[in-house]
Amino acid sequence: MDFDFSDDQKFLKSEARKFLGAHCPVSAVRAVLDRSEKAYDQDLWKKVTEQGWLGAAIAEEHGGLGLGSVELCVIAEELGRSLAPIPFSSTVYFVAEAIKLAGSEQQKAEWLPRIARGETIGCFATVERPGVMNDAGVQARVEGGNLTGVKLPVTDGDIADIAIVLAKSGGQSGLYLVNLSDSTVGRQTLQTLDPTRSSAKLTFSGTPAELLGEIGEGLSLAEAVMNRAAVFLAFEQVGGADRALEMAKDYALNRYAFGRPIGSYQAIKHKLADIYIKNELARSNAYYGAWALDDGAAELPLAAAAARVSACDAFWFAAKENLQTHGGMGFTWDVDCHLFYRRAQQLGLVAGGAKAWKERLVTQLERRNAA
Amino acid sequence: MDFDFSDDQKFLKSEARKFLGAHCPVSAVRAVLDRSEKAYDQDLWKKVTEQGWLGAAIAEEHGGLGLGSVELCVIAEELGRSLAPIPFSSTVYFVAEAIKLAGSEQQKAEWLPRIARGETIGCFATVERPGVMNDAGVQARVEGGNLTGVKLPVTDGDIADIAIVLAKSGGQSGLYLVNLSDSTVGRQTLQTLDPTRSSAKLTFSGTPAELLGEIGEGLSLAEAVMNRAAVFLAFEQVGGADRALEMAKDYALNRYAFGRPIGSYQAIKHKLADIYIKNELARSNAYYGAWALDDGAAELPLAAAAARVSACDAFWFAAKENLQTHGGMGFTWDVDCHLFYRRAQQLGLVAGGAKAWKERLVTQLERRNAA
Amino acid sequence: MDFNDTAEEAAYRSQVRSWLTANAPRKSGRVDSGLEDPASMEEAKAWQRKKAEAGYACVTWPKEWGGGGGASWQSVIFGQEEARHETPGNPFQIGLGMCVPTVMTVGNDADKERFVRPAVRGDEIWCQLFSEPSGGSDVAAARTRAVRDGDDWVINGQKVWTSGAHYSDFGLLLARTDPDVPKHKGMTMFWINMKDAAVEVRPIHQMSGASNFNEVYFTDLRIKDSQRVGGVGEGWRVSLVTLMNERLAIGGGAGGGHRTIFKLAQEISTLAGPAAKDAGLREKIADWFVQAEGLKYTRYRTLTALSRGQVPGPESSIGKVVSAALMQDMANTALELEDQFGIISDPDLAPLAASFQTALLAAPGMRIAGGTDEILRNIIAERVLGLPQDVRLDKDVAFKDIPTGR
Amino acid sequence: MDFNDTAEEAAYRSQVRSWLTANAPRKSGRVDSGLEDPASMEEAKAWQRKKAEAGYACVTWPKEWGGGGGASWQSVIFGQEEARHETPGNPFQIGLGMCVPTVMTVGNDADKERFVRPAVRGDEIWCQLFSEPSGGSDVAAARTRAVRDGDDWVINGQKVWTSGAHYSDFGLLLARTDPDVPKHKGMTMFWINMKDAAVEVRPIHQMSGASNFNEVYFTDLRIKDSQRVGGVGEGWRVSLVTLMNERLAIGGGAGGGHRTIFKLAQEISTLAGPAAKDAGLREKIADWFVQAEGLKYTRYRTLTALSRGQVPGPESSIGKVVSAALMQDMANTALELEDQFGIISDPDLAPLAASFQTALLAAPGMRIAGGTDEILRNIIAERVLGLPQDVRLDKDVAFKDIPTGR
Repeated sequence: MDFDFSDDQKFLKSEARKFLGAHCPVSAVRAVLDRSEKAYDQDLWKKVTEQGWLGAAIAEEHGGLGLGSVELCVIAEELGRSLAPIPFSSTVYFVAEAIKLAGSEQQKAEWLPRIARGETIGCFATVERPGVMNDAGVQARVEGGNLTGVKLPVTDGDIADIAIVLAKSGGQSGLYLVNLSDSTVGRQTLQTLDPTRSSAKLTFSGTPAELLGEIGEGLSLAEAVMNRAAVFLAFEQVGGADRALEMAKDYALNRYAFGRPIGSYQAIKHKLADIYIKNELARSNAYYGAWALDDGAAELPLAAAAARVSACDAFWFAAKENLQTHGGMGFTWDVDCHLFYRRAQQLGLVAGGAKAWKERLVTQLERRNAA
Repeated sequence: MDFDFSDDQKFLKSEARKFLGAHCPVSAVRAVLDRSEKAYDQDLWKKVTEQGWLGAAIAEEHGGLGLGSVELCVIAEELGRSLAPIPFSSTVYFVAEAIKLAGSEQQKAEWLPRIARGETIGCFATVERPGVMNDAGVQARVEGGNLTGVKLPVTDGDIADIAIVLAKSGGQSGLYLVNLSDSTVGRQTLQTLDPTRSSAKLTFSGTPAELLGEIGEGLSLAEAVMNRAAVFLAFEQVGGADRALEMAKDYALNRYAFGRPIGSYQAIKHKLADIYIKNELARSNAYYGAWALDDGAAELPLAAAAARVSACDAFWFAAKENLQTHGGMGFTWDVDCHLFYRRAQQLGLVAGGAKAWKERLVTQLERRNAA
Repeated sequence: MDFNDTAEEAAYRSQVRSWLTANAPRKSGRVDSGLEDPASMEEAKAWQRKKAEAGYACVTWPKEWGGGGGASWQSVIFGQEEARHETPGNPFQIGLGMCVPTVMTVGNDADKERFVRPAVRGDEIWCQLFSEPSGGSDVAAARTRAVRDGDDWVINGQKVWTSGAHYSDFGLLLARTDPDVPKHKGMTMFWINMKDAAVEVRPIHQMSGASNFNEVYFTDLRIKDSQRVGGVGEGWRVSLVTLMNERLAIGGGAGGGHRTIFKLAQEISTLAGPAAKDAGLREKIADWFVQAEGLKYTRYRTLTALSRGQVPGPESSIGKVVSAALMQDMANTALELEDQFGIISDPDLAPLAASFQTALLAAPGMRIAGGTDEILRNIIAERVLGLPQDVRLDKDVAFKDIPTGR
Repeated sequence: MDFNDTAEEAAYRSQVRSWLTANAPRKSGRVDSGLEDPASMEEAKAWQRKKAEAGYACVTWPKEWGGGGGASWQSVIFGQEEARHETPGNPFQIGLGMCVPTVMTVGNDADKERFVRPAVRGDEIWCQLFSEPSGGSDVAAARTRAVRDGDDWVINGQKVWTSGAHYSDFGLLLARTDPDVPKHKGMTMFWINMKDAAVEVRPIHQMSGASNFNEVYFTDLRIKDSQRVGGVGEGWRVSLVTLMNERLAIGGGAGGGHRTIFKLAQEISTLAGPAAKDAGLREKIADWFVQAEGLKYTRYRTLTALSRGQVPGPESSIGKVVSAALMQDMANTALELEDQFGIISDPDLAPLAASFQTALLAAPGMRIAGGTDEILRNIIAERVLGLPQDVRLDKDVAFKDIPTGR
């Protein structure tokens, strides 16, 4: 048994941290936050591409590095720490994973190399209205190979080249690959809680759409993709939560009140201990998810749900209590706490909220208990 | 507007506190705890009878003092503080209230004076199995005026003279008044979490039973009785929670660790502040319940549910965190913390658990919002 | 225990109602949410003047100072009735609730004569200049220096978290006059003219996008010694008078949130069915309801005490602790229900005009401004429960020698 | 990241499995739950002896002292495999986990020779005598006095919360030898014979009904100076050796609770329907599950570190904080589900043999024994996160002058 990263993975992690420390300082995140015309950090995207990270978990035959899912998790954790303002999750965790999972050989050969080379940004478009993704919520229709409907919110929908869209044809759900450069596609950038990750409303009016996987499997494929994305996102969340804890700790050590550092007061010490506890539990659950994903284990749906529930809880708690630890400065625009507070919500909602994942988790548990 | 006790009520409260301080010290509660043959404190019961408290809210024509519900709430709070080990709640909040609510003039005239005089101990027997009280859970049957079935747990069932029993006749539920001295009644004392309040399993084998109220109204009457009892119990819970907070505070002021009173550490200070907050919220909700009860207001079901939910939360939290504040001593038999911990469960379950009351509360809210 | 009025109360209430019906304007905007908004400020001032002329502005204050000369219970009733109308924003709260009462208690006769009446009439607005960047929760850590120069004082330094500084005419300023004595002993209180050129007000940009607070900088601000409020070195004691008055300002509550989330739940599905039938959400709604109702009835108890002429104690600190956490929790839960859609904060697209997204961004400030959760729990523990202060390393040393970590 | 064994690990595991299948007894009772139970104690000792003879008792300890002379990973594997069998209670944990390692690290050669082997073989049981009534969480507040008398020490005082004192042969005792120096400097460590007539053991009656702990009284207990473990005045430093070893004892978890409450939920109705379908309960189950699983995988990470020969740090303190609160919360929720019936604690009547009622009464002890929630959070904050200690008033004064409130 070996429940830790390997030496190679640890090396990758430390290199990734160095790289992002150099190329993704908080000022880069703020640049995207403060400039509404800047949807993402194109320089960073280019550099990340050069690192080969986009293709870390794509096979060599498709132009990737051919590493495992665990290596992608390692990268995800560091991207989460640095709040990287790039369309990595949409493109890699959702779209590349969907194509790897359900794409034909031809679709893989067409799209995975482009993704690995950083030429194609992807987005994943499933929902149309408030509430969980479910059959009744899918109004988008494909007829004669053409898609009509509206999807929102679509993370990175305003900058993506392709979308994977959940739609129905003949009453059956399917995932569809759509080229967004088509003139029938309308895009409207959305105002969201986390402007460092862009989001859009996409309108399709008879847009050519190509089936990914089988018709009738759209919802279950979307869920399978979300299970995979949930594990990677959990690492981003753990990375963000760890960084929030470090911020809180640094502030608590250096801020004095009543003649002593606030970090010497139990109210702050125990708050930070509680953040640490949640972060460690989330990390351990994420590790298990990484193993299940990499191993192709049957436990993936349960492990992914556990990783996500734990990570959503940890990052939200760390982000809000880091802010609280900073007192008045914490809720100003100029101090970075709110970047983590916003990102905690973005990551906590992008693959669906924790409440729905708890229900998925318990459903899996019931199946396991019954087996 | 006047949202406080009147001067007369405050005088009653301070007299009640003095009386119970003299006649119900913790040693009296421990005597019932430690001696399994002692189901309640008979001396205290006699003295409480002499105070007239059993008939506080019973009309003068029925031998009571003819005071209002608010006065009974005042007494309840003090009984809760002192953990009085007597069948007061069963006899007064449940049985006397049930008879006042649904009894015929004859039934009132027969039983209320006996209750007021302390001659008759009552108990309220509704459930037979784990889970909420509902129609499917009522297996007890009345045929030809005779009751057959089993009820457990019945608080004070081992010492009561009469029971009000929820049973069915011809498929319809009703409340029945049963004289427990009948030879067809079997009683078995139960082992419970709070031995300072006795509880029994009652077995009826063709026991004569007299209808209270209308047939078909059994469940709704039982709920109406529980609404009334919930308000009185909330005051007992607030009284207990306040006493638990005082214990914690006294200990925190006098116990030293690392050279200073533990009450100077924020972990303890903030814990106690949180207890205080919950207690004050519970008190305010209980006050509103008392007003609704006394005023006969239509809001009673909502106000009672709010009072109960808030009081259950407060007493449980105060009891467990008082114990925690005491450290190692807290979980020994000889220190009194566990008496409050036990009573918090007893009061929290005797009229049904908080979970069910939350559902009742929200159902009432929906009705109000719809109106 | 009675929600009904006595005959005397009913008579007063009816008189107030008629007056309000005849005189209350419709609110057209909120002064305290924006930076500069002359129109709504004028509206607010006009309403205050009208109330002052009718004796409803400061109901319990003496008539000779522009108040209503009434009883506490009348003030409570007027407050209840006014809350039933849409009235303009209230930029006078800090002045009339904290600063001017301090002048009335501690100030000299000339100051009382000069300031009370215009403040009651709404002609002049005050702000409170206590908090500083290095101090945070520790008001007594003020470093803004006031140095004596003949009959003047020269002031340099910075205040922060000052509500309404940009529209205030006067400010109550706590400054350090002697750094060589322990911190609580070397401060003095002054009033200053906020329009002086040596005073610079800069809005603080909050994470929510709003700017409810300011930084205020003083560069060689020269004031007269007659602007001193209380004795030299008495600043801390004077500030306690101000802060004690703060308690009396009974804020509104977080009630009604359960109604909003119910509305949301009726439009939304969970994996198991309609959200309004979801037992998990229903339990939370019950929990929030008993907290909000508990606060509401706790305020009624405080109002009862006030109307009996009693002074409410620090127990009213529980309001903000409970309601701020409740607001944050409810907003987060609502966003979880909205699921992926929850990230959208555009009021034209998000359910209920994005009210939960707005609440999520405002909640952190609620948990901090006006005393953090942690400070308020200290206050409850120490002043209500009588637990000892934490160990203080800053009490018996000269202010300049207190560790600051810099 | 791999749950599978390497070839070497697999070989060792298979060898262990065969041995266990051939040798592991069926557990017939639990020694540590009762007071005196000679039969199950004999069974425990027999099992320990058998393991010692096969090199499985203290897998990583040198063979010359009765250990297995193996690697950390072998110890981990043996532990995992042993846990799959029903083995007797383990009264040796404190001795082999804490006391004897202290003797091995700090003690003299004669003591090592005398004590290690019999302890490994289960012939002699040890207890740890650190905590005192006035000390609680503060081990360095020990008041039990050891006074030098020629070549002897005479001991008077009282210890408390001593697990297994009633069946122990020897105890590791922390005593105050100099009350005139600061608290951490005036203590000395000794080993004592628990069967000495001057030692009186009294069981502590817990609220749960059990007596897992004892009070231990010393009345003129006379011991030799050769029973000193470490130098005079070195007691605190020696105790840190003992307590550091405590961390290595990796406890079991609170896993599986969700299964039990699921079972309960299948038998019970809420007002809205079957409890197993109640979204509120399901959310709680998910929360508990991720906590229990998180702890389980955190232990795996610790085991991985151990099996790589690393020493796990204070981060393992999170286990008890999480699982004790989880146990209390789950028990309370289960009782709420049982509703009125929940008060019944008779295992013959209450659902699932009253396991939730039992847990409710045991949980408070879990949150306190072995370090309260509060102390463990201090440890995490200080030793893991590096936050400063709280202000200490007891460090630089003579022990006898430290405030105690008496």
